[in-house]
Amino acid sequence: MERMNTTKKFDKSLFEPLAASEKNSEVLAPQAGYWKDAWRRFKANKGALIGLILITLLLLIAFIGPYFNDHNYWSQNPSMSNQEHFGDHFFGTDDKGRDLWQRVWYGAKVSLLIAFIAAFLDVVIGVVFGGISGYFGGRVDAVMQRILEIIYSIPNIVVIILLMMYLEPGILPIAVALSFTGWVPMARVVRAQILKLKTQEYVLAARTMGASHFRILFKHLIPNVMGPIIIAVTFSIPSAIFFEAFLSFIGLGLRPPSASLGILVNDGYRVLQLFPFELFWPALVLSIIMLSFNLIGDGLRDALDPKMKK
Amino acid sequence: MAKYTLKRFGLMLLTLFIITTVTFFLVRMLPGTPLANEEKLPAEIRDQILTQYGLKDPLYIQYFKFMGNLVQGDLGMSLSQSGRSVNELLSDRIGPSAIIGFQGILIGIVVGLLLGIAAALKRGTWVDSLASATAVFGVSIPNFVLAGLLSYWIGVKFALLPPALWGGYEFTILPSLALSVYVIAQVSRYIRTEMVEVLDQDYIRTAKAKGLAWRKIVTNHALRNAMIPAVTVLGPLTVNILTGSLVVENIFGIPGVGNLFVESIMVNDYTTVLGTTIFYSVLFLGVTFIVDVLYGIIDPRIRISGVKE
Amino acid sequence: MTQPILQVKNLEKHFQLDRNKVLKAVDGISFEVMPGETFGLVGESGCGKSTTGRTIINLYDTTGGEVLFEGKNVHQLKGKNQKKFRRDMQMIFQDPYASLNPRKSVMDIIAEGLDIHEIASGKSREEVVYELLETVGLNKSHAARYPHEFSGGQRQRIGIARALAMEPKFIIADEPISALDVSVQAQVVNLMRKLQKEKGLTYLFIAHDLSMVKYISDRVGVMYLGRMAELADSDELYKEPLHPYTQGLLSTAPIPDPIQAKEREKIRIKGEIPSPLNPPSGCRFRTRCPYAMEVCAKVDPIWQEAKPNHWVACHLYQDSNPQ
Amino acid sequence: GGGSDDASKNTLVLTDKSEPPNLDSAKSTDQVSFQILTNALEGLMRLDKNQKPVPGIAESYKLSSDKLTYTFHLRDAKWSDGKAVTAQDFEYAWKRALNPKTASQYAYILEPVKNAMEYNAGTAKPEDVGVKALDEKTLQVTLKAPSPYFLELTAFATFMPQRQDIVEKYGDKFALEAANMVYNGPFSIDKWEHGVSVHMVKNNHYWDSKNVKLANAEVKFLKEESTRVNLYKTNKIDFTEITKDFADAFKSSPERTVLKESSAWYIEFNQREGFFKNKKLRQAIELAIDKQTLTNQILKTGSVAAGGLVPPDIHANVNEKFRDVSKAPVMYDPKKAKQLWEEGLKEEGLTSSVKIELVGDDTTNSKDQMEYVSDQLQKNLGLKITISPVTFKERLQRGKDGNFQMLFSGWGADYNDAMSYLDIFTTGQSYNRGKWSNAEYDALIKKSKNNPDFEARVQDLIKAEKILIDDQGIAPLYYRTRLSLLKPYVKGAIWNTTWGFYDFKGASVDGK
Amino acid sequence: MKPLLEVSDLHVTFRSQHQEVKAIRGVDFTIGEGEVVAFVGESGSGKSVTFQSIMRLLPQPPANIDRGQVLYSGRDLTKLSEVDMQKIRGKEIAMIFQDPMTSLNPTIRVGKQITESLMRHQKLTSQEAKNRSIELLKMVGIPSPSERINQFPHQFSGGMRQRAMIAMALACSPKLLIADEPTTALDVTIQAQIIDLLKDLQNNTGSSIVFITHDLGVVAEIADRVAVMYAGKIVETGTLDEIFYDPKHPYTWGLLASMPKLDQSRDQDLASIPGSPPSLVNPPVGCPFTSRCPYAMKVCQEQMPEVTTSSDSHQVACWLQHPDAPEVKNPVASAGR
Ligand SMILES: Nc1ncnc2c1ncn2[C@@H]1O[C@H](COP(=O)(O)OP(=O)(O)OP(=O)(O)O)[C@@H](O)[C@H]1O
Ligand SMILES: Nc1ncnc2c1ncn2[C@@H]1O[C@H](COP(=O)(O)OP(=O)(O)OP(=O)(O)O)[C@@H](O)[C@H]1O
Ligand SMILES: [Mg+2]
Ligand SMILES: [Mg+2]
Repeated sequence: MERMNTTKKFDKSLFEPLAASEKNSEVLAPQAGYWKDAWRRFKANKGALIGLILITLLLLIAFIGPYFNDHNYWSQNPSMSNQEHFGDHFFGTDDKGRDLWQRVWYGAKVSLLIAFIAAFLDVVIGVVFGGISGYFGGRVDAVMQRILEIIYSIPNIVVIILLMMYLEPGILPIAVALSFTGWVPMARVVRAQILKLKTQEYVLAARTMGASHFRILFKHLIPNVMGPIIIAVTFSIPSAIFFEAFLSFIGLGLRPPSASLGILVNDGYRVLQLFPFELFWPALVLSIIMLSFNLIGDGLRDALDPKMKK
Repeated sequence: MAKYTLKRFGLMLLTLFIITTVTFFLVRMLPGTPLANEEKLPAEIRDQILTQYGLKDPLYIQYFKFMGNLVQGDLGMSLSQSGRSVNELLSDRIGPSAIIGFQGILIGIVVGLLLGIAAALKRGTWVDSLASATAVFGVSIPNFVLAGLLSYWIGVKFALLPPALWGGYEFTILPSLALSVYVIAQVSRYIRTEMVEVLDQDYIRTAKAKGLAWRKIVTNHALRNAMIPAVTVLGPLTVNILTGSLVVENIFGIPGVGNLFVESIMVNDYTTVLGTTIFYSVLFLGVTFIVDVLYGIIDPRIRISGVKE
Repeated sequence: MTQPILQVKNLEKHFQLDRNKVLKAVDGISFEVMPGETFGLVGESGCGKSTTGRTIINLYDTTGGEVLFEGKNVHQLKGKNQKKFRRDMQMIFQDPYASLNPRKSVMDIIAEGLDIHEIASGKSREEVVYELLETVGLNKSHAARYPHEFSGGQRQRIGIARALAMEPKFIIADEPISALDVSVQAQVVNLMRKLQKEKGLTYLFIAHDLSMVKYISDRVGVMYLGRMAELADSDELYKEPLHPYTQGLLSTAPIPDPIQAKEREKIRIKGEIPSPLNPPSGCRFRTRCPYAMEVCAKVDPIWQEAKPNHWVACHLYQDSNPQ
Repeated sequence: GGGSDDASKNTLVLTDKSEPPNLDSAKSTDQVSFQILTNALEGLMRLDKNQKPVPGIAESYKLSSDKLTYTFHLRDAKWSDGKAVTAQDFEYAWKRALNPKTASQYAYILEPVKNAMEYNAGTAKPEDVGVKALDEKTLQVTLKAPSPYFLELTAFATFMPQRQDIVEKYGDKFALEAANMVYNGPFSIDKWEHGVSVHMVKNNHYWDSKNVKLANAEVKFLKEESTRVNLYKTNKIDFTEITKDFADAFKSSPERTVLKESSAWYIEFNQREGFFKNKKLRQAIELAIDKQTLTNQILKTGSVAAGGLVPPDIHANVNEKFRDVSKAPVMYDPKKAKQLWEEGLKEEGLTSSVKIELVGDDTTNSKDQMEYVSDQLQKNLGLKITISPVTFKERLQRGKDGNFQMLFSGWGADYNDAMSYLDIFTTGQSYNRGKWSNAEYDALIKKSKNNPDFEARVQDLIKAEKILIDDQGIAPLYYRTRLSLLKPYVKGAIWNTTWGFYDFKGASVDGK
Repeated sequence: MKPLLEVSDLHVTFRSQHQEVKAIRGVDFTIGEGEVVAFVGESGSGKSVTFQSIMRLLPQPPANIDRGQVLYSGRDLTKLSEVDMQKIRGKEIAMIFQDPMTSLNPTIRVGKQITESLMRHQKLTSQEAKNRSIELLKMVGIPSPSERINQFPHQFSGGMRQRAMIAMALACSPKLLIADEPTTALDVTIQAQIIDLLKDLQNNTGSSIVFITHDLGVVAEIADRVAVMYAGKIVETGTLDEIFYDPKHPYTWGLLASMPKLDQSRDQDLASIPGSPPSLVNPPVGCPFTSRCPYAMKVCQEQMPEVTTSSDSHQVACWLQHPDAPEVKNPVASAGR
C-alpha cells in the first residue's frame, strides 16, 4: 500500500487508535416546534415588526390619547366648527365643532373592534366552511357551494335592514351582520386551495396513519393555505370597516354621535374640497392600520412558511 | 364534462329558485309599502292602490304569480317606476355598468398581475414595498374618496377628462380607474403570496435548469400555479363590479345597476329588488361555474366534478 | 396452517382518464402474505406496484376484487376497526419529498402517528422520535428541521421512521431504500429484519433492486403490466425463474463489479413496452417475449401453480402446452 | 353638454337627483316629474313669480257666489301635434287620475272637487265627479266646499290636461318615452335618455311661444352632490342644489341662491302612554333646543328657526302671509327648560336616567339635526337620548305603529294654505303619529273646512295653531329652505315654493 | 483528456435564522471531456448540492456559495451573468433531478415540458419539437409516447416521471449531463435501457456524464471514474477499478461491504457502517468519518486529513495513509471478487 508522501510530521501519539468513548458526540441544534419557529421567523421580519409596533402604538394612543385634552367625542360646539388644529384640538374640529382628536381615536377603537370581530368570524366560518367543502368535495362540496351561493346572492342589505330592525344597532350586531356574507370570499379561496392540495402525497401519508379528516384538514392542509388566508383577512378588515361606514351611511350602522373611522372618512369626504384635514386625519389613521395589518400579514405569511428564510 | 355542465346547470336552476324564493319573502318583511307617496295617502285609497298592484292578495298567490311570470322570463312590473317593466329597467342599466366594470376588471387584472409578479420576484426589495403600498392604498382609501379625488383633480382641476356624466368613451375612463384599484389590490396581493410559494418549488428549479429565461419561467410555469386564489376572488369581484358599484356610479353620474338595486331596496320596489337579485345571482352562479371549470384547466389535479379516481 | 395476514383476491384498480379512456393499472392480481413474512413485489416501472400497495392500504377504492387484512375487507372497515387497521398497516412512500408536509418539522412528522393514536406525548414523544431518528441513521438535531432541508435519502429515512413509529404489524414499503446509499440501505434493511424478528412484522416490499429483494423477501411476486406474472419463494425464483420476463429481469440486474459487468452476457428484453392504456391481447408479455407462440396472442394464460408453491402465468407452462 | 355652438348656448341645464319614474301627469308624485311636466304641459292656471295663479290654458274663469262652482274659458291653445287643447282633455285627465284603476298616488290632490274622493275610493260614479266639459272651450268645476286655494291647484301637474287618444294609443307605455306623449306647454321633450337626462326643446305650438326665450332645456339626473358641484364649476350645468357641505364653500358667492319651500320640521312626542303625556316634559324639550343655532350653524341652508307649524310662505289671504298675521316667536330658554324638566320628572316619579329614543330619517342632514338635538338635550337637561336613524320606510312604519318616544318629522304642503299643515294634527289623523288630541282644536279645523268666509277661517286657523303650540303637541324646529347654485346668466326662471321646482317658461341664458 | 469541468475549493453553506448548514466544505474535482464520472456517497453528503450549486440552481438565500471556482470550458460559471448562465443551462449542461414528482410541473403536460427547452435552445417549431419529444419519450422507454405527452405528471408512475425527466435533460444533447440518481426509481430492465441510452449519448456526442447514484451495480456498468463523498467532502476518487478493487478509504470499504450480493445469505445481517454521519451544522474539525471509523486515531479528530495521491487518478483523504499510521488492510479486499 502506498503511503502518504507528506512531509509534515506529527506527534506519534496522535496515531493511536481512538477509544469508542472518545469519539465525538453530536451537539444538538436548538429544538423548537412549528409555532415557536414561526414566531422566531416573524420576529426576524423587519416589516412585520414595524407593523406590530405601529399597531401597538396606535392602540396605545387610541386608549390614552383621549386623556390628552379635555374634550369628548360627542359634545358639539357649532360656533367652533370646521377649525383646523388650534389649542388643544390637535386634529381640529368637525362640522359640528366636535373635537376630531377625540372622535378619531374613539372611531379607531370602534372600527378596530368591528373589524376584528368581523375578521374573526370571517376566518372561522370561511376557513371551516371552505375547508370542509373543498376537502370532502363531490356531493358535499356541491351542496355547500350551493348554500354559499344562496347566502351570497340574497341581497345582504335587505338582510341587514331586517336584522337591524330587531337588534339594537351596536358594535356586535353590526359585526355579525357584516359577517353574514363577509366570509364568502374566504371560504371560496380556502376551498380552491384545499381542492388543489388535497391530492398531495402527504395527505395520503396522513391518511395511512389513520389521521381523521378533521386532523388532515386542520393540521395538514390549512397550514399550507395560510398565505391566501392571511391575505383574505387583510382584505376583510378594511371591507368590514367600510361596509360599516356604508351601513351608517344608509342609516343601519352605528347611532350618532358614535363614530367610526368609516363614518369619519365619510364625513370628511363631504367637506373634502373645503376642509381637507377632516378627511386627512381619519384616513391617515386608517391607512396606518391597513399598512400595519398588511405588514404583519406579510410577515406572518413568511413566518408560517418554513422555507422562507432570509 | 358535458354531463357535469348539465348537472351543474340543473343545480344552478335549483339554487336560483331558492334564492328567488327566500328573497321574495324577505323583501316582504321590509317595513312599509312600495308606494312613493304612502305617507300622504288616505288609508282607503292606499289599500285601493295596493289592490290594484296585486299586493293585497295572499302572499302565496303573489308568489306563485311571480314565479309563473319568471318562468316565462318576465320579471314583472316595477312598483316604484309605474309602467316600466323590470326587464326594461335592467336592460337600460346593465350596459353602462358592464362597460366600466369590464374595463375596471381588465385594468385591475393587468396591473394587479404585473404588480404581484414584480413583488414576488423582488421579494423584500423596494419593488415589493411599492407593490404592497399600492395594495394597501387600494384598500384603505375607500373608492368613493378615490372616485371623488379622481373626478375633482382630473376632471375639474386639470380638466383632462370629464369629471362625470355619461356619453362617449372618455366618460368611462375615470370610473373604470376608480373601480380597478380594488381589483389591483386583490389580484396583486394574492398573486404575490402564491407566487412566492410557487417560486420555491422544485419544478421551477427544473425550468431554470432547462435554461429558460425568467420571463418564460414566470409566465409559463409559475403564474399558472399561482393563479388559483386570484381567480377565485376574481369571481365574486367580477360580479360586484359588473353589477356596479353604487358609489362610483353616483359620483360619476352613471346610470348603472348598482344604483337601481340599492334604490329599489330603499323604496320597497319588490319586483325590481327581485329582478336585480336574480340578475345578480345568475351572474354570480355563472361566474362561479366558470371559475370552478377554470380550476381544472389551471391545475389538472383538481377535480371538482367529483369523478372518482 | 396459519391464516394469511393479507389476502389479495382478484384485485383490480382502473383509472378513468377521461370519458372513454380507462387505464387498467392493476388488473386482477391475487396473492397472500403470511404473518411474519416479507413479500417482495418487483416489476417494470409503471406495472402497478405502487397502485397495488395503495389500494391495499385503502388509499384508493378498488375497481374489483377485495383485500382482506386479518380476514377483514379493508375497504369496508368502519370506526374502531378502521382505526386499528390504520395502526396495524403502514406505508413507506415511494416519493419521499412529496409525502412529507412541508410545513411540519421532522419531529411532528414522525410523531404524527403517535399523536393520532395517542401513543406518546410530551417528553416520551420526543424520546421516541429521537430514537427512531437514530434507528434510521439520522440524528436528534434533525428533528427541528423541515423536509426541504434534507437530501433525498434523508427524506426517505424520515418516511421510514414515520412508519415505524406506529409499531405496525404490516408495512407496505414502496421502494423504501432506493434513494438511500448502500450503507444506509444495509442499516435500514437490517433494521427492518430485526424488527421483523423481534415483533413479527410483515412486509410487502416493493422494489426493483433484485439483490435486495432477494435478500429480504421470503417470497417474491413479479408483476407485469397490471398482472402477476410469477410468484415463488425467493430462492426458488432466483434459481429457477419460469416466466420469460422474470428470466430477462434477473439477467439484466446490474452487478456491482466492473469486470463481471463487462463480461456478463445479458438477456435484454427487447421490444417496445406496451401501454397499459392499450395492453396487448392474450398474454401481456407476448410482444416482447422471445418464446411467444400463436396461442399467446389469443388466450390469457392462466395463473396456476406450475410447481409446488411456484405460480406462473405463462403458456409455456400451461398443462396443455409443451414445455 | 356645454358646447359652444349656438343651440347649446341657448340651453338651460338643470339637475335633479333622480329620474322621473314616468311623465304621466295623472300618476306623478315626485318633484322631478313636476319640474318637467310644468314646463312641458300647462294647466288651467300658471303661477307667477309671487306664486299667484295667472291664466294658463284658461283665458278666464268665473267663480259662483257660493264659491262652489268655477267656470273656465279656454283659449285657443294647441298640443305639440297641432291638435287643439279642449275642455274634454281636462275632464278626461282629472277623471283618469281619480279612476281607481289608474292607481294614482296623487289623486287625493283633487279632493276639493266634488265627489272626487268618493269616485277614487270606488263609492261614486265618474259622472258624479264635479268636473265637466260644457263644450270644447268651457270647463265647469264644482267643489265640495269653498276653497281659497283651489285655483292655485289647477297649475299643478295632476290637474293638467291629457289626450285620451294618445293615452289609449300607448296604453301601458304612455309617457314612458319622449315620443309616447304630447305636449301643450312651453317645451316639448325630444330626448329622454334613461338614467341620464331629459332634453327639451321649445314647443312652437305653445300659445305663448313668443315669450319663450330658451331654445333648449335639459334636466340631468345626478345623485351625488360633489359631482354636480364639479359639473357646475366646469360649466356643464347651470343649476344645482347644494347642501351645507358646500354652503360654506359658496358662502359669499352671488350664485348661491336660497330656494324657499313650504316645509316645516318638528319633533312629535308619543302621547299614547306614559312619559310624554306630561306637558312639562314636552315643553322642556322644546325650550332646551336652540333653534337659531340649529338653522345657522348646523343646517346652513337658509332655513328659518320655527316657533309655529305653518311656514312663512303660506298665504293667509291674497296680500298677506299667514306668518305675518300670526307671529310665532322662537322659544329657547334652557333655564326654564331644566326647571320644567325636573318638575315634570318629579310629577311622573322618574329620575333623569330615563330612556328616550329619537327616531328620524337616515339622511346625513337628518342625522346631523338629530345629533344636534341630542347634544342640546344632554347639555341643557342632562338627558341622554338614543338616536335612531332609520330608513324612510321604517320611519313611516314606526311612526304609524307609535314605536318611538320622539319622532323627527317634517311636512311639506300640497297646496298653499295653512290647512294643509294644521289638518294633520286633528284627532285620528294618521300623520298625527304622537296621537296628540285636543277637542277645541279639532272643532276649529272642522269648521274651517267648510267656511266660505275666508277671513274668519284664517282667524280660526291661527287660533288652532296657537293651541297646538301652547299645548306642545309638537316641538317646532324650523321652516326648511334649500340652497342652490344658479349661474348668474340664468334670468327669469320662477321657483315654485310649494312644490320646489323651476318654471323656466320665461327664463333666458343670455351671455352663457 | 481535456478537462470540461474543473471545480476547486467549492464551499456551500445554507444559512437560516438560527443555524448554518455547511453542506459543501471544499470540493475539488475535474470532469474530462467524454468522461463518465460516478458520484457515490452517504446520502446527505452533498452530491446534489454540489451540482446544483455548479449550475447555480440553489435559491440564494438560503444557500450561499462561500468560496470556490467552477470552470466550464475555461469559463468561471460562478462569475457569469444570469443571462449567460441561461444559455448554458439545458443546452450545455443539463441536469436530471432526483425527485421526479416535485421536479415536474404538475400543471403542464409532460410533452410541453419537454418541448420547451427544444424550442428555446434549438429553435425548433412547435410541431418539430413535439415530434422530437415523442421520439425522446420513446427513447427512454415510455410506451405510447404520443398519448403520454398529453398527460400530466400525476398520471405517470414514479418510474415514468423519472424517465420523462431524463428525456427532458437529453433533449438538447448537452455536453455535460448531470444525472442525479436517474435510475433510482427504475426497474432493472429500464435501468439497463437508460444506461445504454446514456452510453450511446456519450459515444455519439462525446458528452461527459456525471452520474450520481447509490447503486454500485450501475456504477460498475457505466462509470469511468468514481468519486466518493462524505459529509460535504470528496474522500476518495479513482478509476472504476481503483475504487472497486483497491479502495483506500475506510468509508469506501464500508460502502462496498454493505452491498448485498445476489447470493447473499439471508441468515446474516448485511454489513453496514455503524453510527450516523456528523451534523453539518457543527462539522467536526477533523475527519468527519472519525466517529464511525473503526480505525480512528487521535489525529483524525484534530486535523483534517490531507489528500494523498496514490496514482494519477487515485486520491484519498485519510490519515491512514500517513507514514506514521498503523497499517490497515481493506477488510473486504477479497470481496473484490
Ligand atoms: N435548503 C437546505 N437548507 C439546509 N440544509 C440543506 C438544504 N438543502 C440541503 N441541505 C443539506 O445539505 C446536505 C447535502 O444535501 P444533498 O442534497 O446534496 O445530499 P445528497 O448527497 O444529494 O444526498 P442524497 O443521496 O440523499 O440525495 C444535507 O445534509 C442536507 O441536509
Ligand atoms: N392517479 C392516476 N391517474 C391515472 N393514472 C395513474 C394514476 N396513478 C397511476 N397511474 C397509472 O397507473 C399505472 C401504474 O402506476 P404505478 O404507480 O402503480 O406504477 P409502479 O409499478 O409503482 O411504477 P414505478 O415503479 O415506476 O413506481 C401507470 O401506467 C400510471 O400511469
Ligand atoms: Mg411506484
Ligand atoms: Mg441528492
